[in-house]
Amino acid sequence: MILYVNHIMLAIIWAAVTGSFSPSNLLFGLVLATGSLYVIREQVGSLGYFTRARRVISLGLLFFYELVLSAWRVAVLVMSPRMDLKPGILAYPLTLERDFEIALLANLITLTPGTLSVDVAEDKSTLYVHCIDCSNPDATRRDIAEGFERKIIEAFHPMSADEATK
Amino acid sequence: MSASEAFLSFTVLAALALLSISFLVSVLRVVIGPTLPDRILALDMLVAIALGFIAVIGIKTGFALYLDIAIALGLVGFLATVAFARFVISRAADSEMLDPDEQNRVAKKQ
Amino acid sequence: MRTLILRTVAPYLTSLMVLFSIFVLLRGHNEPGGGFIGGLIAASAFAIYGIACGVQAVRRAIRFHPMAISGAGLLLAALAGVFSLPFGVPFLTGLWLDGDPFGFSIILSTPLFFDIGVYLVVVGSITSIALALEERESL
Amino acid sequence: MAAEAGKTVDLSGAMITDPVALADWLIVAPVAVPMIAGAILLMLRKETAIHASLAAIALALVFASEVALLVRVVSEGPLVMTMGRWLPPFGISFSADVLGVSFAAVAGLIAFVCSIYAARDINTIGRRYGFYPFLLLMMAGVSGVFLTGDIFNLYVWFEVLLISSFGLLILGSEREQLDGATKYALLNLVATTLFLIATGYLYGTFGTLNMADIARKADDLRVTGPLITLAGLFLLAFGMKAAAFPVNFWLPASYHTPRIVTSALFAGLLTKVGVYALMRILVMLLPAERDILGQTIAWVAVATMIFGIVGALAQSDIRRLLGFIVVSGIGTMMAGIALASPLGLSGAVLYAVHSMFAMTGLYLVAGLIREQTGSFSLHDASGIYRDNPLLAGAALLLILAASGLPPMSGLWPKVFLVKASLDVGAWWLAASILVTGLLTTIALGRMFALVFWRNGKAGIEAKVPAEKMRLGYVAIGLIIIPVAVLGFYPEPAITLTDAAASGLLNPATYIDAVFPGADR
Amino acid sequence: MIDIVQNYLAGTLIIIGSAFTLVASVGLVRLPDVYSRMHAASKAGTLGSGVMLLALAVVAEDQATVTRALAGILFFLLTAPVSAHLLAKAAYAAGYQLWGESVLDQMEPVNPAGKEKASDKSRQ
Amino acid sequence: METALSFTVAIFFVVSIYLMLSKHIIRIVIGVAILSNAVNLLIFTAGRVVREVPPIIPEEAMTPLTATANPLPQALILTAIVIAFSFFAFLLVLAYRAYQTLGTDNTDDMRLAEPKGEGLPPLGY
Amino acid sequence: MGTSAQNLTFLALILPFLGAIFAPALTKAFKHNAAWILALIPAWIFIHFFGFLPDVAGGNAVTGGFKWIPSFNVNFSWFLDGLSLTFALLISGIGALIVLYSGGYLKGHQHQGRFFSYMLMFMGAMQGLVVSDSFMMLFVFWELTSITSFLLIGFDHAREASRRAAIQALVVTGMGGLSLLAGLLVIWNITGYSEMSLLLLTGDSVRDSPWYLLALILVLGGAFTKSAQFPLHFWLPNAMEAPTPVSAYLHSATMVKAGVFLVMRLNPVLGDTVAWETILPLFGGTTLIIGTLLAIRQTDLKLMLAYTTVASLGLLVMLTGFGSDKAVEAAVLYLIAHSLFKGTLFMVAGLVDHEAGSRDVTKLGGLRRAMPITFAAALLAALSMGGLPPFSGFLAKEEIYAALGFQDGWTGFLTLVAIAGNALMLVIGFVVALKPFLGPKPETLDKAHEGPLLLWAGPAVLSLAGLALALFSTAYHHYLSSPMASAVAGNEVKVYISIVPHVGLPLILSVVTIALGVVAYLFVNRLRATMAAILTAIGWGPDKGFDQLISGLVRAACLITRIVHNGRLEIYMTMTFLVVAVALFVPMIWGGEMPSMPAFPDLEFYEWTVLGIAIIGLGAVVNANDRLTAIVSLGIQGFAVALLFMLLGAPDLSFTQFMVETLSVVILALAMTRLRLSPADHRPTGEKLIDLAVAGACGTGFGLLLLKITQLPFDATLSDFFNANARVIAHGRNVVNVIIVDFRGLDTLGEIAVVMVAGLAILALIRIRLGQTKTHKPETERA
Ligand code: NA
Ligand code: NA
Repeated sequence: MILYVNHIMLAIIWAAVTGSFSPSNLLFGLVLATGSLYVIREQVGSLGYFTRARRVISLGLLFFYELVLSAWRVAVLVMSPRMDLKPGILAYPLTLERDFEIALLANLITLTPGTLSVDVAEDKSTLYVHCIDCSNPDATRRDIAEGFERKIIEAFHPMSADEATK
Repeated sequence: MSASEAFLSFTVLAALALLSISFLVSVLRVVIGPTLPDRILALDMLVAIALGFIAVIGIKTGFALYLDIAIALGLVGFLATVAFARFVISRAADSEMLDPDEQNRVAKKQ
Repeated sequence: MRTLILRTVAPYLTSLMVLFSIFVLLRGHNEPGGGFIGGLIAASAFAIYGIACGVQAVRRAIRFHPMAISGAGLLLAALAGVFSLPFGVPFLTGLWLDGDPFGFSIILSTPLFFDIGVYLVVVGSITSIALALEERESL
Repeated sequence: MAAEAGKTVDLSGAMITDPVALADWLIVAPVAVPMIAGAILLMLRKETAIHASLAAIALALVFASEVALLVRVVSEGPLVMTMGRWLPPFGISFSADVLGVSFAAVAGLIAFVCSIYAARDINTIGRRYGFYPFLLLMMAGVSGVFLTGDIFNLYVWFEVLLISSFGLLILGSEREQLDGATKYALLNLVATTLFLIATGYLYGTFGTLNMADIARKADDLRVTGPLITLAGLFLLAFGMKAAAFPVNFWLPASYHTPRIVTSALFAGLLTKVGVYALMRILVMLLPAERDILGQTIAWVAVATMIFGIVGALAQSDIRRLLGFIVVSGIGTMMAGIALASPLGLSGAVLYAVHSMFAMTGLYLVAGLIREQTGSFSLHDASGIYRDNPLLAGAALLLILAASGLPPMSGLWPKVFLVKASLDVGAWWLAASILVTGLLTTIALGRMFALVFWRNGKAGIEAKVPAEKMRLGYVAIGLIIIPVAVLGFYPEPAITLTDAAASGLLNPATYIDAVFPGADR
Repeated sequence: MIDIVQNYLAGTLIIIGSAFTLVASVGLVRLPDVYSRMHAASKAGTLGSGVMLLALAVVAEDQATVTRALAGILFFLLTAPVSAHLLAKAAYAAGYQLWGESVLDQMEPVNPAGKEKASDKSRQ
Repeated sequence: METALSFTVAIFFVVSIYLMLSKHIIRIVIGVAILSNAVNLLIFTAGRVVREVPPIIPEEAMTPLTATANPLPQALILTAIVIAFSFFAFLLVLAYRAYQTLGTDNTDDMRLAEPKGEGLPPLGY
Repeated sequence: MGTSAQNLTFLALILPFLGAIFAPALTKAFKHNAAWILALIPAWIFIHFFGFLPDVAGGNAVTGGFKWIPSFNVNFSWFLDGLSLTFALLISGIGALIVLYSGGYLKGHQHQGRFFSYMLMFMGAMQGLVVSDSFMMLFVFWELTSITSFLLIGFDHAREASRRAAIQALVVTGMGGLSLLAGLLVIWNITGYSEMSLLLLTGDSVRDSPWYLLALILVLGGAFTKSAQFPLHFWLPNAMEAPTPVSAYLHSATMVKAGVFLVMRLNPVLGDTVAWETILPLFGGTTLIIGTLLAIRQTDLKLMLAYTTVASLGLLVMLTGFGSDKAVEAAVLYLIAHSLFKGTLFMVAGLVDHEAGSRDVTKLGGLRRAMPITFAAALLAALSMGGLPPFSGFLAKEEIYAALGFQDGWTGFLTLVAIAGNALMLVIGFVVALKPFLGPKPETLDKAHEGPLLLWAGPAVLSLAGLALALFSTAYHHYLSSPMASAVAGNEVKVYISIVPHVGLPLILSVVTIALGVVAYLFVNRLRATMAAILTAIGWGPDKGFDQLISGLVRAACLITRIVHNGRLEIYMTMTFLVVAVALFVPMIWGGEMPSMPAFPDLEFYEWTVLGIAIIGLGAVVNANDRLTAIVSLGIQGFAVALLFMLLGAPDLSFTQFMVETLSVVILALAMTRLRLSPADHRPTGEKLIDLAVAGACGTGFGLLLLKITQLPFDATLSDFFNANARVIAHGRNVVNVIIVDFRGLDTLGEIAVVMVAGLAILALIRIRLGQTKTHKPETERA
């Protein structure tokens, strides 16, 4: 099931890249996707389902918004005559457990304002984040927890039966 | 030439100018360092600028084919950074492997 | 390299890059690209995979020894040249089978197989180099 | 499958319309066969047991096709195949003339012999890490060099053989091998890069890469184009490949470091490729420029001969001694290029052929010396005349050949070159050739006395199984046959080298073969 | 009509993109340590090039180019944070210090890779 | 354009040769990498320069509609780049192995094949 | 000459070589008695040639042969006139006896078969040498005699003295051979003839040529080395290291006469000039005197004989160069006589050594009873050597004195030289022939007795032949000496001398010689002591000089080679690029191929930027203090080049360049990780400046040449063709790619072969570790 989804996705990407959604090209993309998935067959764990599409899109929108915002903030910061910086590294306790989710969170954090994932602890319990403004670490932690982390849980966490039917 | 085309060609030139400055500024960071990750980061930045440069040239010449180059550059630029990071980390495992001036830099806060 | 983030992202990136490399390979006859560049992209993909998930993972993933792939590539390219032998034309003469099987213009032809040979050689050799170096690193 | 899209298009302006006979594929076989065989061996890299025989079969095929090609070329004149069916100069032409095919055939035989010798000498690890693929690809490169009629393609084949030689050179990874390989690799890389640079300039000047095309355009461009400088660059690049003084450092630095069969192969194939290219480019394509550079080439020849043989006298290691003798032989060949008379060129080609056999043979002998005595050193190796007279006899014959003494192969080319020098009053060139011959006699005579005649530590038993020695003898015997034939009855060979020389000096037939019916 | 919109949009986008790129470069020079500089590069830089690729997609005349440009942006967004992370992790593991005026460093006590450096590093 | 490129090519050559003349094996290898670029630019320039028009035939035409950049030197350079890259990789690994085995990056100290202070060959017979 | 005779002569020329092949097997089967079979070969040859005597005596030359290397105008052809036929008979006749003698002398020797083989090969070579008509054939056989004598002298290879003597002979005669080759080629160039028979008809054209002196010196270089003329005589006494049959054959009768043969052969061509008649007597006379004086000093029988051989050769050269028919007659008579008596005496010396175990005259004596036949043969030979009647030596000496006379100061001087030489040779002859046999017999020699037939047959026959020739002088002169003298003189010469003494000056001189000789014989021990003292005082001779030359050569070679090939890559590189700079600038300036002054380039600002970045990147690479900065900077210039390609309409190149640069950087980073490299440039500033100058010169040169070429008009035929046909015929819109996979697909095939091999080579380099393969310890480290 999961591989099947991956197949489809890759085939669609193939069609997008080649710019032709003709059946034969999609079929060919499927063949190619088989090949490229075969290559990573060990690493592919379970990925979400189509039912999560809405949440994924929501996550995506949040992300683009944050990206633009962060770029703007950095721009302002850099261009200001006297940069007022209070950088530092804070430890963020993770509630996420799966690698995929942790990686996604870390990347999203990196792409957003003033934060940069430096490392994940060996035991996956902590994410170390470099903040360009570390004057209030707790606030930063809270922003992450209520922003990306929550959205990720919504989008990708194993759903209970009732959630799935929502 | 229509006004929109004139606008576009003006913005292309302006963008090329901005990118040229960006290039030089980033190259400056590569040259002055001072640390190894600084240089790697600057190289990474250069890749990003080159990507934009390619896009602008693509718009200027009207050849969309430059897009593929940009994509590939993005991908391999990533590879370069991965390799450099790999390099830095494995050198860290054996600090004696550091070049002497790098050792100074690592230890300068003592 | 022990990093969860890279290890998680790398397989997806790798498969995307392999896909992209094939795209570049097949399009080379009409747009920038071709076997060599495609091969380099694929090799880069395997290099990333190797750095992130270890050399053994790559070796298992591609099954054959990379140099064997490279040899197969050279063989394919050379045979694409020899293919013209029964047709009374010189070595490496391009022969085409017209058609549009995949909705975009790939034409089965000896130059295509030749280019695939190039691709395989480059993938095999460069991957072999990268893996050998990486393997040595992680000793 | 043969449904060709071009059917509606008129091909005659772009493509060759005459069908290609199967027999014409002989011209591709020397490149395609070893390449395919090399690729297959690489795919079967774990099946090391079959490597030796498969490689030997492939090389025998190569040699056979080269001999067949030679027969055809001698009877029918230069044979041309332009790849991809495109009209020359648009496609890459292989143009086989007597010069190229003769060289290729000799190279083929040498590679075959070395593959036989290697069957006993290269172990499983050497095979798995590609000895035979290297050998085969090197042969493909060498054949390509000798057959191609396109100058950029020539560069490509140079690189193929160069990288294969790198592989052979480092196989084993001994300490001094790495040092030798570093110098070899860097200096040779400089040489091929110079070749590439010169080719780039040449293209910028001529707008073409086909040699026949260049030959027929050279007259017009001589006025405006910087052809002398170009000729100088080619001279330098190929001189370096050929190991001419003062750019020959790479050879003595490396030839003694790899497996002996590799040294033998190198001695037979590598430098001669440079000599061939000098002939092809300077004599055939840029004759007027070669005339201007003639005096320079002659002095380079003299210096190469003398410094080469002086180097040989200074060595304790047999392999290094032989390496310097290879160098001095290059000087002798350069003398022929400097003279560029029919006799001089014929002598140079003959010398090249002789040197390919004789030096390969001597390196193989050196390998057996080591197996018999445990050493390559003139200080230590000894007692072979007593313990192994057969080997001593073989060595003596090869020593005679290398010294230019009768009745072996070295005599006639030397006589040709001395006579050709005297014909133009270049007595100093003649004297250098003769003095070099004498010094070679001294160097190799001393070696014979020390290593073969002298009895060292009494009764060193040959530790090598007789069966293993037998394969070595077979290889050396296969080398000695042509060496002796070239000495006793050189007439057929001289007919060939005369034809080769005249082909170089009168490229009209070559050009006509590439551009049939074209007006020069 | 479409052309005109395309041209104005693309022109604007490339100006925005190149401006962001310039800002990122300036940040690269002005910010005090490698970790801070990464913020500039991985955010403004990524956005800048992404926007310029988007501009290329805007002027493109065929759908294939558009989809490919978007795919390119996706690739870029996927890789940029990973490279920033790797570089930061590597720099930290190799012992390159935070800027002297940094206010916090909660990482080292629990990070095994940096352990050997911890002893000789003054902490904020 | 050709003039500027000739000038640039000259600088590339100067730098690469200067690096190759050093005794430091890594500098030499880097010099080799630059040399390849120098040569590629040289070939490119020798084939004369046309700006910004790639030799790609538009979808709707059978031959190029305008004057394009000269495709042949590009093809030659592509071949040359690939070859140069292969050699570069080999040299680099060779340098690496040489360093590992011989314990030095100074080519002056890499003298095993032709060692310093070699004795005379036997002077007797 | 009929076909069958032609075939038989050819057989005669190659039969010794065929015999050489079968000799080892025959010896294995029949032991030393194989000599009887093998001796049939030279015997048959002797008979074959003997049959030509009447014809040749009638003034005809026997010629024949066939084409060998027609492209080079070289034939395998022979020319038998009086000179070559006499030599051929001596070689085959004495050869047969020597083969028998060898059978006895090396009886039971482990490698007797090999010895026979070498002997026969030598015989064949010598035979070929004297009958050759074509220059090249002569030269080939000439060198073959050197090579076979090398093997024979070194036969006792375990001893260093043998090896040294063999090398010495090879080097000296080899040098001569090359000189001869050059001389013959010069003559060939002068006359256009490469055959003796034709050359002999055109002596004047050679003598009148400006190249005459060069040709003369080169030919004499060959002759004098082979015939051991002072100061190149030293190899011959050393060659006595060889077994005695070799000495008897090569170093008295045959090989050493090859030089004399050559001089005689070319006398009609090169002779009759001032140079000829000065150089030959000068060297010959000196050699005669020095040879005899050195002979006196020896106590070893063989060495004494060897030095007298040197002296005799000097005498022969002197006579040949004298320039009169009489002198030629004398030379011919002496040559034949010498071959017979010297061959005998060497064999005697060998016999004595073989039976008595010593060759030291001071330890020998009283063997006349034990070895009567040997003694008789020795006596006959000694008398002939002493020039006493009725022996052939007498005829020779009479003719010598008749030829020289006291016509003027020069001839008088030469006569005195001849008298002194002959007297001393008489002494030696007597010492060798009488001393071992007369007087009391030391106890150590009790076991000595006469050798077997195989051993004494040779000396007996030869010594008797010396007598017979003198007794039947008419036939001798008719068949041998007159034809030979005619051939040497180049005109009809008749020899009349018989054992009936001339009354007159020659007789008086003979008597003086004998008297002097007898007196000297009585004081031989004192003479020997005096010579020894003188030689010790001098302390140096060409023999020592040879060693010094060889070791000096080796030392000088080492010195030069250690400087030129010093093992330093940096020097190699600097040298190479220096040559590059020269190769660029010299033709460019000298050939007038400089570019004209270019206009200022017209570039857009962003093009400038890209070029600027490239150059900054380059600067950063050079300036980099640590390798990572260098690697990153390398990446910058690579990216700049890629951007440049993109701006110049080369997307494929740009694409590839980006990929390759990145991968280069990646591989660099991967490979460099574990290396601990010193960051600094190892060069001191001075060296940096030199390197910068070299690099600057090369770079400027490349740039200027490029500029020059871009200023020429460009021929775009190829690219036009590719553009026109890429899509129409080859179905590709990307012209560059179509070129790569179709138009020039072969390049790409080669290119991927490079990639594949590089991959494999790198794998081998990384994987194979020291000691994993069958290792061999580096030889080079021993010193
Ligand atoms: Na392509
Ligand atoms: Na230097």
